[in-house]
Amino acid sequence: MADIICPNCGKNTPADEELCQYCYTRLKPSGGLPVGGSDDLMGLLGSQEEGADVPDWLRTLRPEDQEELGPADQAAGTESDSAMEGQQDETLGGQPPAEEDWMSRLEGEALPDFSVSEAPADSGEATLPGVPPDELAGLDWAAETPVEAPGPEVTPSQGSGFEEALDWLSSLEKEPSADETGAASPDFLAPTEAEGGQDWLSQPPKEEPLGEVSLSDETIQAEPGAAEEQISPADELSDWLARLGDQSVSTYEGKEAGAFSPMADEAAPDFSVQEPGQTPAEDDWLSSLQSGAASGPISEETEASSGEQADWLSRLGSEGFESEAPAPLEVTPPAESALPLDFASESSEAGLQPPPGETGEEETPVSPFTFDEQVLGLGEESTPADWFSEPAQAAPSPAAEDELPDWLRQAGEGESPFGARPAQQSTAPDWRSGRIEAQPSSGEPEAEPAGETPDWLGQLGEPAVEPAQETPEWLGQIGEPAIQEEPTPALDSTPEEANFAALNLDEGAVPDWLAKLDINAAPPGGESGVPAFVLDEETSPFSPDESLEEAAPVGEFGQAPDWLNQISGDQALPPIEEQPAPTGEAGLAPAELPGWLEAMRPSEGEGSGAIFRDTSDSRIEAAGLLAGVPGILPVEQEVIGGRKPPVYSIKLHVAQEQQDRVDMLKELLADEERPAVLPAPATLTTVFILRLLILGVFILGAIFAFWAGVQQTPTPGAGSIPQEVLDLRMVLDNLSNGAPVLIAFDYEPASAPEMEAAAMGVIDQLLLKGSVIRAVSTTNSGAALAKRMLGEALSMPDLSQSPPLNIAILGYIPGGAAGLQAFGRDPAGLLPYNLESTDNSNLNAWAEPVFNPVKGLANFKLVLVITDNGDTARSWVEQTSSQLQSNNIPLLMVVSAQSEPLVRPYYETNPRQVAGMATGVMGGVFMESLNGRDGIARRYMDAYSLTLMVAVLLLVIGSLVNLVSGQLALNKQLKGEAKA
Amino acid sequence: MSAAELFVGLLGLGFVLLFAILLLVFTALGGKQQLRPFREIPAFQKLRRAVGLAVESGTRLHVSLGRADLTGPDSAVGLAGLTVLERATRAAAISDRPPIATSGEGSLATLSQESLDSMLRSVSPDREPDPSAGRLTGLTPFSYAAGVIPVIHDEHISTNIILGHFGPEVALITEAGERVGSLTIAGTDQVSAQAVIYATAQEPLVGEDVYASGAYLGASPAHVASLRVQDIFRWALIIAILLGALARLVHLL
Amino acid sequence: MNLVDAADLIGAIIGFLLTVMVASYLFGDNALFRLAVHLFIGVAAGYATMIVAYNILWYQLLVPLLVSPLEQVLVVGPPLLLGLWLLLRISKGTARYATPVLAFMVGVGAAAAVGGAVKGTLFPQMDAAMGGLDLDLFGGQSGGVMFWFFNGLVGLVGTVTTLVYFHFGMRARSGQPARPRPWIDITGMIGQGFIAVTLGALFAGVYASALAAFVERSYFLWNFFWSLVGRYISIQ
Amino acid sequence: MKAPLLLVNTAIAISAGLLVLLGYLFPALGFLSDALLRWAVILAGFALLVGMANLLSVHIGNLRERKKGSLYSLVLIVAFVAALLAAGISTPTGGAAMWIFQNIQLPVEATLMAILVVTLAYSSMRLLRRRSGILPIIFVTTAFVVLIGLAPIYAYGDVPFLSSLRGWISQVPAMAGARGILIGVALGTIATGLRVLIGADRPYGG
Repeated sequence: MADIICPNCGKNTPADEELCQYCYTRLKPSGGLPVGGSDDLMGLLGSQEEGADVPDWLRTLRPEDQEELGPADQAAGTESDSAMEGQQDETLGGQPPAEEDWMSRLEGEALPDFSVSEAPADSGEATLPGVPPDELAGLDWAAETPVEAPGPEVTPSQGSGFEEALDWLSSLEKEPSADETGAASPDFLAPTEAEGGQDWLSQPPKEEPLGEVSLSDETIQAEPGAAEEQISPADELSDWLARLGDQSVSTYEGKEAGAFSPMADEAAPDFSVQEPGQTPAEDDWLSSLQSGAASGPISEETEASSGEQADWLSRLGSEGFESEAPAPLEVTPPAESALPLDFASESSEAGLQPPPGETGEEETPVSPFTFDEQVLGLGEESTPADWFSEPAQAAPSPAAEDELPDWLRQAGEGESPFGARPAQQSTAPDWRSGRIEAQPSSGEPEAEPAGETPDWLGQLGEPAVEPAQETPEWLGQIGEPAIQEEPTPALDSTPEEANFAALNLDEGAVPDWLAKLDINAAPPGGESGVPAFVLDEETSPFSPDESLEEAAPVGEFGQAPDWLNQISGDQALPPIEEQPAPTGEAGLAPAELPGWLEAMRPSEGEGSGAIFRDTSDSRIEAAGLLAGVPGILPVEQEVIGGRKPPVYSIKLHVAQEQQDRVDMLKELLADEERPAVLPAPATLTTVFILRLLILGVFILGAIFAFWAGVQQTPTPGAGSIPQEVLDLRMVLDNLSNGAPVLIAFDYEPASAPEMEAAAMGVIDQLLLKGSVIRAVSTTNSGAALAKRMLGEALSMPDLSQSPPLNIAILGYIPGGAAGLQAFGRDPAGLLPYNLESTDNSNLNAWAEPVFNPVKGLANFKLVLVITDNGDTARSWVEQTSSQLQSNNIPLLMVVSAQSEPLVRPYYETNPRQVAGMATGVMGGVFMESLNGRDGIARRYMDAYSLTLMVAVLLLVIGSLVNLVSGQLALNKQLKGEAKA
Repeated sequence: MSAAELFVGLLGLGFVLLFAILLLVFTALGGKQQLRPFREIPAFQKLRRAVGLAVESGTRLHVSLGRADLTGPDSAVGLAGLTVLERATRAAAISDRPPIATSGEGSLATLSQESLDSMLRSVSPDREPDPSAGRLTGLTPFSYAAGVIPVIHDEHISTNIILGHFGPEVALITEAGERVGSLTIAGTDQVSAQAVIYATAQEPLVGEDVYASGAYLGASPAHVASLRVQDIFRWALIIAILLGALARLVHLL
Repeated sequence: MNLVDAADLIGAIIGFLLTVMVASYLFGDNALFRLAVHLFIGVAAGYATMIVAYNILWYQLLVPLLVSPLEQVLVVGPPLLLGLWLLLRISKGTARYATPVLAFMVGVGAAAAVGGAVKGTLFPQMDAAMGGLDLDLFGGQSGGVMFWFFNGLVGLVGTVTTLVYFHFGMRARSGQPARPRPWIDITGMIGQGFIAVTLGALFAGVYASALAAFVERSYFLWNFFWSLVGRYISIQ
Repeated sequence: MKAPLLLVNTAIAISAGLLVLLGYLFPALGFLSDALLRWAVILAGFALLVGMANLLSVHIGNLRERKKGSLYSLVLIVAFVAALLAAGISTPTGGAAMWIFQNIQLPVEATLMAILVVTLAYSSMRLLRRRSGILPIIFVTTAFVVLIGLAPIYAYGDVPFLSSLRGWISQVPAMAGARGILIGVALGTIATGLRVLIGADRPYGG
């Protein structure tokens, strides 16, 4: 006979003791319900089975189950499958017939599931790589047994005065068989019948899929403690499923795969029981799930988001079909079969992130467990601090106590069902306890106000004012049938009310995370649960409380008896020594903490969980549901202080000054919209007129000069000819006839008028001397400009009739100064050809006997640069002067007026780098006068000199006007500033 | 090679080597050099302000790089213009209208595209290179200037930075800038064009100031160092000129 | 009227129209100006491209390879390959791979700039500045030797003060705003005066060049007008 | 990829630059730089083609996207092709090329230069309003003196004093200032060039 573990001090106490020998915590509720043997239960079940309110499909369930066994057995074969079979054998071994009767149904029901779930071959491997399935099963039970052991002892000692609980209990007990579940429905889920009594019945299948996963994964988490908590998620599964179906929090699934197992496990048999009749009822339970997903009982919301549920379910269905689902298990089994695949792979990766493909809707039903798992099993197993830190904060107590989860403490009170909960929880193999959980969870969708909190929790909110009366809905129903009416307002209550209820509840019994779920629950809508989940991920330590609240009624009354004892009797005895494991440090502080899990750990005091904790109060609740639970605060305080968001007055008090500023701002904004006055046009007009005037004056001057005719201005006398022009002329005079001359036409077409006027006299002289001309240019247009100027020069008198001269246009010297230097080194190599060539005879520009390509620039007797650019002139000087001077070759320049000051220094140097130069139009006039031949320069000179005078007058007048007006404006400005 | 050529060559080599060594030394001392103040050049002060204003107002900066031939002696001023383009692009890259560069020479246009692309990529790597951001508007001086005029009129230009090798045609660009009411900051290496810029641009850069753009816009310690070295050599040259003139005078007296 | 005369007449008409269209820019940016300018840009670019094709691609690369491939392949091959490599800049995707060629061009250009500045500008200009007072260089210019000496002195002062003006450094005293040394400031102001004179003289030169172009264009328009009148009268 | 490429580019720029610089300073070492200079000259021509491709791509893009002023882009492209064909068929100095040059390019460029007469006159007149101080006055006065001395007075003839004054200004003070500016520009040029030759400036990217 196993001892009872004191939930408060965690020590063993003989089962017959009512108080803990060490801490005197009440272990048994006085007048506990004798849930002694399975006979009683079976009797109850039997009596219930005759209930008239059993749905027809439930009546037909049993034979179907029997039939299902066949195919299920055939389907067995995979590891997980055989593991389950082994488990069944062990479970059923030595069961009394009556018990075997319904238990066999459970097992039988499980088979089809596994026949489906075997589809993923890796599920077994994932469970525990390299371990035979039988061992796996053995391991499962070994892990659970220690806590299962006390089960039988506890069950007789159920809460006092629970005659009414009988039918509730019976409903729980009946639940294993679907028809009994049906019988139970009117009992404490009466309120939900408004939405169809069968809806919740159809929920167990919802949990079914997870059952597939459970077995394999449960083997991984060989910690009963985990199994206990996993019960709680199962409770809320139905509504979380829906929410997480929308919000695929894939990141957690990998991490929590291992811990889902118990959850999933529990549902397996149940599903198969209801499957046949369930298949048509899919939509119903989905819609009921939806109501949970809609975070409120409001029917519109339920309808609103029901579509989504149907979607992911249909997808699941389709996938399920792919995975060899047996015929009888039509829609849902496939969904199940899809899940083990995911979980198996996840668990095999020890929580590695599953591939994206697994995070889709097909995993939606799993997602909630993902959440639960993170919160519970896994958190407990690998990161004890995670969920133990919370109780520790709530009640600074001895280490052993700290490590004790809340539910253990509360169970330790032995109050009503809770006294037995620890044993109960643990004794119940996850898949069974979860299976039974389906019942309260089935009520959730209708009763849960905020889509997170089960209705019975929501209703706890009201009585919560008095901790002693804090009783979950189902307890209230047990207590007095009148309370059964309570859910109704809860159903109709707005989410706010629901939250409030949850808040109250949270004070005493409801775990913080639950309250947070409520608080964070968005307004009714499909995703309302999302923030809540996010929140809870942060505060995983609280989830054990959740498991406590929800799993308690379920696991305890549902599963404790009979067949569990068989298990404990058969196999679980040896591991009894491991009993401390769930509560002891040994089991709670595993050193090997995966990195990904470490990352999940909420930092101390982090997350909103801290908000809902009050560490200031360390008193322990003396009575009631939470008896023995430390840190319980009066509801009102918490509600006002911690939960309810502060209410601000929406009435805005505006001071007169503020009002004035607002008015000013309004005026400014209004001004912004008014079109601004544009002063620009006036200015533009002035500019336009001024430009027009200037242009008109110049045009008139030029026209007048042209009209008056040339020679109006006397040609400058010889005495006024500048020295540089005289030097230039002297160099030309010294040039021998027919001498090779290099001419650079380095000006832009824009300067052609000036440069042609300036250089025509020089070119004329060169042509008259019959020079051998080679024309180059450092500008693209140079060749054309050379052609143009030489053509005009050749059209002058005395040249047009002369024999064709030796003129070659070599073209363009690219590369600026570098090109000039290269040309200076090897002109024949850089520009070897004549652009003017008509045939091969004159293609080579250096074929003349006067040229020796090797000599480079020394081939020429004169270099003339015609340029409008000071830099180009400088480049020519810099790049060629050394060669030219060393060969006594004169460099002449014809430059524009703008570049004269820049070229003059080269003329002024000693020795002169530039032998002579002519500048601009007047330079051309001087040359023409020296040549005695009028040309373009002389033609332009009159207009040029007249427009120059016009320009000077405009410059003087305009400058004076602007100077005076500028000064006046400046004075005005200064005066204005002085006044200011 | 004559003795005079060798002497001039050695003198030039020594000058260049000394300049380079000092440049390296002052560049190495970059941090300290940054602290020392420089003569105020209003054009650069306005330029810094204009870049920020252009980003805020969602208008463009236009950098006109001129028509310097990269392989010629005027390439230096082209490189100075590229430095300004780089600084302006870095500052205005976050704007939805990044700067636009126009040039009148093929190799310079190519470099301006490279500079723009690399700058914009450094700010937003996924940005596609935009060939029209660094465009060649013409191949002759006046066709280049004429091609810039529509850019100034059509591209929402708020500031024109005209920095490169220009001739008198620069007057067409500054005139266009004034017509659209944008700020025109101009500088070139051609003295005759500097005269035009002085008369037509709002903020002219005269002579050597053009080459100081990098230092004044905080391009790199090397730019600051080069100003220091220029100052050192400036005084060395002044002393050399005065002593040389005196020597020639005394020699004759 | 023969073909040449017709071509000349058409050319003259086009030149007249283009002159008027471009001149219209004085009254503001307009479509006629833009049309003429874009036509001009296209023509100039096309002509320049063909010049480059003739002088570089054809005469300096292809013709040598065609005439004497074996001798020229080593001379012309590398620049041809570099040139083709540079053409990668044309495509957005391959533009970055042409940067080595750009680096080569920039390096050569920088060297040309440094070498040209040292040997072509710095030394000659310094020599000219030093020679301002060299009485040996007096060649009997008008004004006599004193005036010549005065000019040399002015030139020397102008050159030096202009150089001083461009001094960038300033004196920084702790707690006081940085300011140039007073004597540098004053010298620099004198230099600014010389710079203003230089720029004024150069501006006048540019203006004279523009004026020459204006006169030429006016003369063209004047002749075109009277040639049309003459043709009209002759037709009558 | 980027860093090594930048390193290679810098090495190329520095080595090529140093060789050319040595050839500049010592004509006897010209053989070092001649080949590189010729390559650079040819590459400058290829760069012009690259720039041309950019010019065309911008305007073709305008046409494709039907941007404002795409008609002008069309005109530009047609003119480009016409000039290219004309100069290609009849050499750059052939009849067709010269006809286009003389009747389109030269008139437009000359007119653009001519309108500077008005633009510069307007700007110089406003200079004294836009800028305060003595320098603008010196600038305008110098321009006035030089202009009036550039040519004889219409219908009157040469005024020796004015031409002499203009000659003196442009030969003495203007040349002195120009010399100072040129030396300063040379210093700036050397600094800029050396920044490239020591690898401090890398405008070629990589």
